[in-house]
Amino acid sequence: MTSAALDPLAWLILLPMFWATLAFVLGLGRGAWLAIIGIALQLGLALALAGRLLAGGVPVHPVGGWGAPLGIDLAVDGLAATMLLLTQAVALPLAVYARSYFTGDSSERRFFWPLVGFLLAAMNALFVSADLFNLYVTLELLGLAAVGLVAAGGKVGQTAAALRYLLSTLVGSGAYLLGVAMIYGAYGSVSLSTLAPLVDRQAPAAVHLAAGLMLVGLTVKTALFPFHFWLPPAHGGAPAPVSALLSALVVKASYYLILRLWLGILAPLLAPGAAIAWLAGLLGCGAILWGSFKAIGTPNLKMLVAYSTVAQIGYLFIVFPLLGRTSPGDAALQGSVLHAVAHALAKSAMFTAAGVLVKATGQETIDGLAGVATRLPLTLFAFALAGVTLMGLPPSAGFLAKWLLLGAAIGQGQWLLVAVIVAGGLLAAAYVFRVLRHAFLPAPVAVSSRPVPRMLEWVAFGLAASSVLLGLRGMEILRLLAAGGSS
Amino acid sequence: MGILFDLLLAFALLWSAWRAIALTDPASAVVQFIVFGLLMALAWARLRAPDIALAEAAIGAGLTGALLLDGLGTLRTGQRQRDEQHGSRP
Amino acid sequence: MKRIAGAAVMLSAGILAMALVVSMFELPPPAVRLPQMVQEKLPQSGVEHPVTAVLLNFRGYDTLLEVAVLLLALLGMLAGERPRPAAPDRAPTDPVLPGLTRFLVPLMGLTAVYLLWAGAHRPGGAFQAAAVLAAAAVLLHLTDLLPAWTSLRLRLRTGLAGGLLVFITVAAWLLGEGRLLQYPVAHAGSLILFIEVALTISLGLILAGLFLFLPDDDERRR
Amino acid sequence: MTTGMIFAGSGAILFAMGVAGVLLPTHLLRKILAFNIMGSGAFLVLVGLGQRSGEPDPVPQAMVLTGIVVAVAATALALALARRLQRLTGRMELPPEAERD
Repeated sequence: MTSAALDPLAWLILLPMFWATLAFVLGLGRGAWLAIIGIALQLGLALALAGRLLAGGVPVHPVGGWGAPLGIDLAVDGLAATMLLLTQAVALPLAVYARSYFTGDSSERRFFWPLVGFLLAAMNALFVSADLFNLYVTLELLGLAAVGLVAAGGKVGQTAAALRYLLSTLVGSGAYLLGVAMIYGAYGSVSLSTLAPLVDRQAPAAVHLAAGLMLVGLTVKTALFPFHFWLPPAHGGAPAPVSALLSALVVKASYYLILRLWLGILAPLLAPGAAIAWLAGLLGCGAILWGSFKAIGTPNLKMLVAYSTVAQIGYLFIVFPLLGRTSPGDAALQGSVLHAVAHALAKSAMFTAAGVLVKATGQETIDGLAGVATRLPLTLFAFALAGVTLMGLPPSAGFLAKWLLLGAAIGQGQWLLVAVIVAGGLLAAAYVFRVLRHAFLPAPVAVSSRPVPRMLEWVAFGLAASSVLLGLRGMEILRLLAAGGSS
Repeated sequence: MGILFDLLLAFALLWSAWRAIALTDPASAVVQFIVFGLLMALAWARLRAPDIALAEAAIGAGLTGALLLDGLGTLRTGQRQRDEQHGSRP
Repeated sequence: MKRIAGAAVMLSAGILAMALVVSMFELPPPAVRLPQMVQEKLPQSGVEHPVTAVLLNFRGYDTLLEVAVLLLALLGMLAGERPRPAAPDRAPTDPVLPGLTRFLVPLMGLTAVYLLWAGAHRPGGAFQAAAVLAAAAVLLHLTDLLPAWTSLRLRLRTGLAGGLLVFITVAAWLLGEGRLLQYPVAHAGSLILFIEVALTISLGLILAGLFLFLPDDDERRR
Repeated sequence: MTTGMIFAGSGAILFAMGVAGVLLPTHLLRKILAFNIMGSGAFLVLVGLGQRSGEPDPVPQAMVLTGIVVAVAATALALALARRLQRLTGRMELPPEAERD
């Protein structure tokens, strides 16, 4: 039992909670180094867990030693391990970035570190939880942490965005909770492992309703079009490190849960090509077109990046009509998870780069970018590299993801989806080039540029470069994804 | 007998909730909501859940109600301030 | 347009309610019977009251996260709030209320202690006790005996976070012995009580803080 | 018809009313109220449906206790934000969707 003391599964949750609480006790604005060391350790834990999984282990941790259904189980499969690894790997550079980004006694900084710690704890807890009600608590923890980060600016726009975000996320988790309540009523348990053999195609209507409520609630939290209305002001209005965390990771958490339920306990309820799968797919198409359209039109740099997130979330949902048979090797599933990974890296790179540009020019508009190409070439290069991933050009991870998705769509003869996937790439090119074009315009004469810490530029570049280079290591991610079963 | 009481209580719950949501005046809505909270505590007692009844009375109706009333106070002062500003304009 | 949207929302809500109610009445009895399992394992849980056993032992992990949620709400509230100068001490306005409060507050303190102790055997526990403590603090504040909190001193921060820190530390320590939050049967009762005491203080402070940290628009109110 | 089923049914109706209440009115205080009613509805379903045979079930009861605390936390945060908005804009309403373009 001594090995349990070091079980990475439990520590991935305890550690961020611990340093978050400690950072709060240390004082306002303190705890940056604590956080960076903590996240670095978490990255090590996530790697250890992935290693254990690849070695053939099936890590399960019965909390309290009771075991399901009386107790709560934590469990990890390939999908969870991939998300855990992604979360820590993106959070670490963002923490380094944030340390240099917040200067002085800005109000955003005062509770930044505790809020980030709880945010990461919530996500890690969500990825490994195998209990529907416990998942509800993690969802609320995640939602409140994210709202707190958005609200921290204290200005009118941020407060309104935070409130809109809060109300949407609460309605979403409320619907999820009602679904959980109906499931408990139907089967007498909320444990995923206990429920899995009980749910079958002849399930009573209440279970179908519960499934619908849970999926709709999570879709609201993932900001799928047309529930995306809360996302752009919240992500676009927050400080750059917060925007990056929210866009890269937080929306993926509720998406992960949709995928987990869809492939797991709800799978028997969903016939291949079910109407609800097509609804999700069509909304995904809508998201790609609408989000890109808005991104091409907005005058504000960070709003452009936020609308791009609305569009990219669409790709995550295109997968549902293609998920016919849920084998771990399913190309559509691989494509969507790889897209989630690629987007997380690219979007955090874009927001961090945008943060540098806004800080340097003192302007939030795209028109204000003129002359940036000569003054901040590294940052602009980072933005362009991240754009390469979003467009899906080789050799980026985005390319590999789109390739897999396209392959699945063509293989099943879904030409509408093929068309939208291709169009989405072209539209992404349109909004990325819009930024680049303005950046290459000659600078106005009386322009004052503020110095920006080099660290900020390097983090943005590092994230962007890894989003492109990851394409070369895509197979390893897919191997991890397939480890330990798919659901 | 018990069932009849339950049905009456359920009806009262729905009615107070409806009023709390439908009343346009925030102050009366908040009062209705506190009534709703107390009825909820009763419902929990009927469901043989005394722990929740205690928590609902203390946290649900009590604390939330007090927070809402406090929010109402802010609302009032805000409105008064706005009225005064409008009034003082020549 | 707004009217149509409103009608659509009402209609969908009505349909949802109908569908939910109808489907509920068609449910067969559940396949899993957790109450029996709770009864079976109750002697090993360290407490005699089943709800407390579920809350702090069988599903104690939920409670750990929930304490974090509460602290987080306070953080979210404080983040973005501009620091404000300390409010000047006000003279009590009403002579009756403070007198009553002075009498009530110790009584509420006793009630909290009772609720905390009772939780092991019968309804009650840390959350209810904390709520009573918080109510006492709010009462003190409303009667001007306790000023609003203007600054987050180290002592206050420790008090607010202490419950969670104790909970996490116990969880981590127990991990060394077996599983996350796996109480050894012999010490389960005392460990749970220890956590509950720490939680009562911190949760009381946090719940009170949801009030006492509110930006002071009192001067405008009077 | 058991006590559990009566309140589970009421809970479902309360939930639907609450959702409509969050989506429809513009005043934030009323939205927050409606959210609480929505949550109470879900809690009633959780316990009522779980206890439809008449036996008390401590597991959903404990879950609801957790849920109530979470709901209070969310309410407090929402109210604090609503008050901040009131202080900054003078009204306790969300400004019309400010898509800044």
